[in-house]
Amino acid sequence: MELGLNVDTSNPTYTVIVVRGELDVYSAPKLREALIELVSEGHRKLIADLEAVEFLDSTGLGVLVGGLKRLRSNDGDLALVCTQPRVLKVFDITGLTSVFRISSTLEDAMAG
Amino acid sequence: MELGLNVDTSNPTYTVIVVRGELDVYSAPKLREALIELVSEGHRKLIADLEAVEFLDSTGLGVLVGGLKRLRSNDGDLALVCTQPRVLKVFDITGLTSVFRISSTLEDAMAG
Amino acid sequence: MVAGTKSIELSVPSRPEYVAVVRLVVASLATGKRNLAADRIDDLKLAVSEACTNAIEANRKAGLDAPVVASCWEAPDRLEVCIADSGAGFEPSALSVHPEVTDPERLSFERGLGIPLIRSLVDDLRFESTPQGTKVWMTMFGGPDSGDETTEIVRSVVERD
Amino acid sequence: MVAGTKSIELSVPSRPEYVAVVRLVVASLATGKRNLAADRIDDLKLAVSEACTNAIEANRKAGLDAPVVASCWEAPDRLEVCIADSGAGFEPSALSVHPEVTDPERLSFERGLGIPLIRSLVDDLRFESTPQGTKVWMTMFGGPDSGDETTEIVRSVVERD
Ligand SMILES: Nc1ncnc2c1ncn2[C@@H]1O[C@H](COP(=O)(O)OP(=O)(O)O)[C@@H](O)[C@H]1O
Ligand SMILES: Nc1ncnc2c1ncn2[C@@H]1O[C@H](COP(=O)(O)OP(=O)(O)O)[C@@H](O)[C@H]1O
Repeated sequence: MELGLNVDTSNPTYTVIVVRGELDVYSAPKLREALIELVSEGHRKLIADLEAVEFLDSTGLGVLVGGLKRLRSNDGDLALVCTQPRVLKVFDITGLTSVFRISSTLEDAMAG
Repeated sequence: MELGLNVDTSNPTYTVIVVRGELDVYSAPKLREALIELVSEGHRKLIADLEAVEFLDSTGLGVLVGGLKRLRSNDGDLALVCTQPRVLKVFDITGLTSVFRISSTLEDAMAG
Repeated sequence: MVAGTKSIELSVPSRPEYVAVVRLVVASLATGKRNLAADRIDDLKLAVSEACTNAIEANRKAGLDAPVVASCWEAPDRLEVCIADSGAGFEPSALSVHPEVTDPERLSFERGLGIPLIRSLVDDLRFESTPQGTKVWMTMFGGPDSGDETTEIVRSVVERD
Repeated sequence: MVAGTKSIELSVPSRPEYVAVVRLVVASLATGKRNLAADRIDDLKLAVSEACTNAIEANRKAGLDAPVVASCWEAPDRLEVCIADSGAGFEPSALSVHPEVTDPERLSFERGLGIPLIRSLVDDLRFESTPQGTKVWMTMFGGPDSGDETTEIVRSVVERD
């Protein structure tokens, strides 16, 4: 039920935010605040690692889209790492697969 | 939610019944039927392995007590394998720790 | 209107932290009682989450302390879930249509994804919306488990020695 | 009589397969909302299971198709769970006392363990029983989580951009 967020700034180019748990109307605001904070701190190349996300609904999607918009309007980007079929399905149905850059591994995301 | 029951008759003396899942008013009747069948088939030295039991309430306990009575009145016995604190606690509170022979391993149960 | 009989009814406060428990209950019922595949249960959980999120928002916008009520209805060939609120209602057919998914404009849609998602996830979707509240009916087809042992088990419990 | 405000209410058919979902809901609420230790949550699950089993049996004995209703009441210092049925009621104080746990007679008690178990598991136990039904009130003490972010989160959800 709890959302876990871990920020990894060890890579000089990419800032990675690892999201764990359920991303819904209860927990999504925490992710949004975290993304806003990262942008305001100057991070521009963000990667959200969704591999440990157990549930994602449209409120969670909305926060990711909001983060992407905020970053793109600051010459940045938000890429995703995700291989879970049930999470990918939500991006698929909503047509957001074509909006986000979605990679299978963190390495691929950083290479892209 | 489902109860799993596996009967192992490979030992010449002891018949082992491995119980998995939740043992409550919904699932306990299945265990009772299994115990009755084993007794009617002539098994007398039974060991119920409760290590994979996720939940046990008084209806489950009642079935174990019923099995024990049935076996003892047939010169048999029902021993238990259990190390889980939350399951042991239920035997403790109800005073059934002193009624059953409870071992930590299957080997101990067979040695006893 | 409804094909089945009501099994579970769950009433929760109109607060975001209670959506998870509604998902949990519906998923537990679907898992235990139906032969729905795991991915269809995920679909139902997601649809329920969307409908509950909207119901909570509708109650709060109306300034009401009313609960959100989830009920499950079971019939031999289907499971129906109804999510009900006491909000001001809306006209589902009047919802704006999204730009094509290939349209770059898509990016401006942080909201409005819920109902299209529900529609593509469940087998049937119906709205009953009035100014006194909204009911969202979601149906998943799929029969009950083949071996229906319920009756026997109940008997043996009631007659336990 | 009750110190808290009602949060969740769950109504299930009087059938054995629904006891698990009541345990699930109460455990989920206790886990998410309270700083109850894991073993106290197990205690509460067990107590709820016992009370639900009795409630189902009471409804069935009375020949009623009535549901069992579980409600959760939250106060700053406690969580109360009420399990209600519409059965014929009973006199809790008249329950026969068990033989000492060291007594070999103990073995004859396949039944009658439920209420003594509940009593030793919860912090407070009260019965309201009439010929029209029984309510079993079980209380666990333990405050809510320290950082109560609920209000903030609700605000940010309602105002989401
Ligand atoms: N239960 C409801 N009561 C009132 N209005 C609703 C309800 N469900 C949906 N709506 C309306 O339909 C709109 C679209 O809903 P939806 O597709 O879920 O997207 P979102 O909730 O992100 O706006 C909502 O913004 C709201 O105006
Ligand atoms: N909700 C209830 N309604 C009516 N009678 C009840 C209820 N709960 C308990 N009882 C009565 O109290 C007795 C003892 O209950 P309990 O200690 O749980 O053991 P058991 O259910 O195994 O008999 C029951 O047999 C029943 O007669």
